[in-house]
Amino acid sequence: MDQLNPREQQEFSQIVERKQMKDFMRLYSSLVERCFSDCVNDFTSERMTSKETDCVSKCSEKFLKHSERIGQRFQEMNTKLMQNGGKL
Amino acid sequence: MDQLNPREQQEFSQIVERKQMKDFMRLYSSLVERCFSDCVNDFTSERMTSKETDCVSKCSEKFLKHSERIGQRFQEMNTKLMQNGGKL
Amino acid sequence: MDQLNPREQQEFSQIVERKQMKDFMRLYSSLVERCFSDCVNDFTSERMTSKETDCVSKCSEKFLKHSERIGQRFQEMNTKLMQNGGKL
Amino acid sequence: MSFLGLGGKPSGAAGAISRSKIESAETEIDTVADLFNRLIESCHKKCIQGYQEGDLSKQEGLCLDRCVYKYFEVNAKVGELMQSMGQQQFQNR
Amino acid sequence: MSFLGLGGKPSGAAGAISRSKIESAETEIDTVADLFNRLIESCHKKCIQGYQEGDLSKQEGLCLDRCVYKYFEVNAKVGELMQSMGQQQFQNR
Amino acid sequence: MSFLGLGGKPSGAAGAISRSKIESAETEIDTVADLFNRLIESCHKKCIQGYQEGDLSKQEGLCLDRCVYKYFEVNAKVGELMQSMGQQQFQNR
Repeated sequence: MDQLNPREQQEFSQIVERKQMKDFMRLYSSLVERCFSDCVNDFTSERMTSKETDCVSKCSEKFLKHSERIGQRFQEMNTKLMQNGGKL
Repeated sequence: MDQLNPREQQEFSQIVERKQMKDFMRLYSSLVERCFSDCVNDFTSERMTSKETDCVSKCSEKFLKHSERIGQRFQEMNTKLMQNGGKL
Repeated sequence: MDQLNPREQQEFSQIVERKQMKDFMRLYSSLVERCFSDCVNDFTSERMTSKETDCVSKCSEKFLKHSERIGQRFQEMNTKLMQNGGKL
Repeated sequence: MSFLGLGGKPSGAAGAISRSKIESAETEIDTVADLFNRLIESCHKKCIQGYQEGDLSKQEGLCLDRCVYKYFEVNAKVGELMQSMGQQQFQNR
Repeated sequence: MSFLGLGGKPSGAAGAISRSKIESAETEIDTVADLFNRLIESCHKKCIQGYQEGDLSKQEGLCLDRCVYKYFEVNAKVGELMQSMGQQQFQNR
Repeated sequence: MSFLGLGGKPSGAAGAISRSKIESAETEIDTVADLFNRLIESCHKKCIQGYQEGDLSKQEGLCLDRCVYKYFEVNAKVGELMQSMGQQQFQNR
């Protein structure tokens, strides 16, 4: 990456910013899909039951903590890989 | 969206057109995948059985009606959201 | 495709090259996901068991042979389709 | 169309093309399309019973209507939660 | 390569680059790649039994051949159905 | 960041923009993002038990740590296998 010259780096950082935006939207929509799928099962009414609402809250909170924890380990593994020249 | 100036709108509408084309292809290929997965289970021959062919027809028809109905509700919800300033 | 003029063909072949690179990365990562999902089930330790390692090897080998075989049939079907003007 | 609060920034010179404005408009429609595609998948799993008929049964149709409504409710709920968690994280710094 | 009937429009001036022609060529190869990827997934589910061996068994191999053929049949069938439904919709307007 | 050995080619003139260098940098971060997203999905399936609590249980947390580690092991293993198969194929020509 450090092989990019300053103008290339500038353009690249704009691309990265857009990708991060997209990644965030993707995380958001996959969270919605997962928690809907795992928590909502009553289609006799269009109102959420209190059980469903509670499940969606916990599912979302847990999913974010899940992603965060994996993010931490992921960073560590990447750092380790770079220090060891690609070996675990 | 109305904040785009005319030249931007022109370019944007070309982008939208291409995306709609891609979305249509995606709908088509996901329909094929779904109806194949749900209807075809006999691999003792390469010929479709009449039961499989019938299932594929009904599956496709149903999937398109399914998408259409969801599209209608989706539009209504979006309109409602815009009128209520983002609230359901 | 032959309707592209030389300059368009040149640009298009660059696009195709990038897409092939992406497709290869996609194949690779979907292989990893599949073999992880089908083979790794023991999370009492961070070390792979010998059974898991063996399963991953066979899973990978089989997946590549699987893709290759489908690729051959796919080519044949496409050729047939083109000769018959889009009919099977 | 400002479905997710992703509006363009105020316009620059009348005839110039702002790449970033077009791109944020693109992100917006991609987000809506993604939501729609996930709705199709999710509500198919929840509501479609089989393929005895090519028409939607009355029950399937009602289920789909409620499914879309509930999906939007979950979407809104998750949005609120993420905002409040984001604020909490910010306060803890 | 005109797999789905998406051909380019007749060429313009010899050396000029037509963005839209390149893009429709792109859409075409994306569609073929998407079909291929879905075939890989679908036929894996239908035919691959397990990983006792790294080689495909004879039965798995035969199943894959038929799976590809049947997938193309479904693809063609769905194409016909969508065309006839599209025409019906057009006539009902 | 040279996670998968996809480095850029040596830089050209100081101020010129090399499209292909930027694109290979893009491919690189896309690959990392794809790996991350698949990790999220795969480890959720393997480790998350339910939503009685919004917090990760101690057991779920440990499972996730090991899941990430093992996923990287499988990633490395598959990389080796593909390389050796690629070489074999090359020698058989």
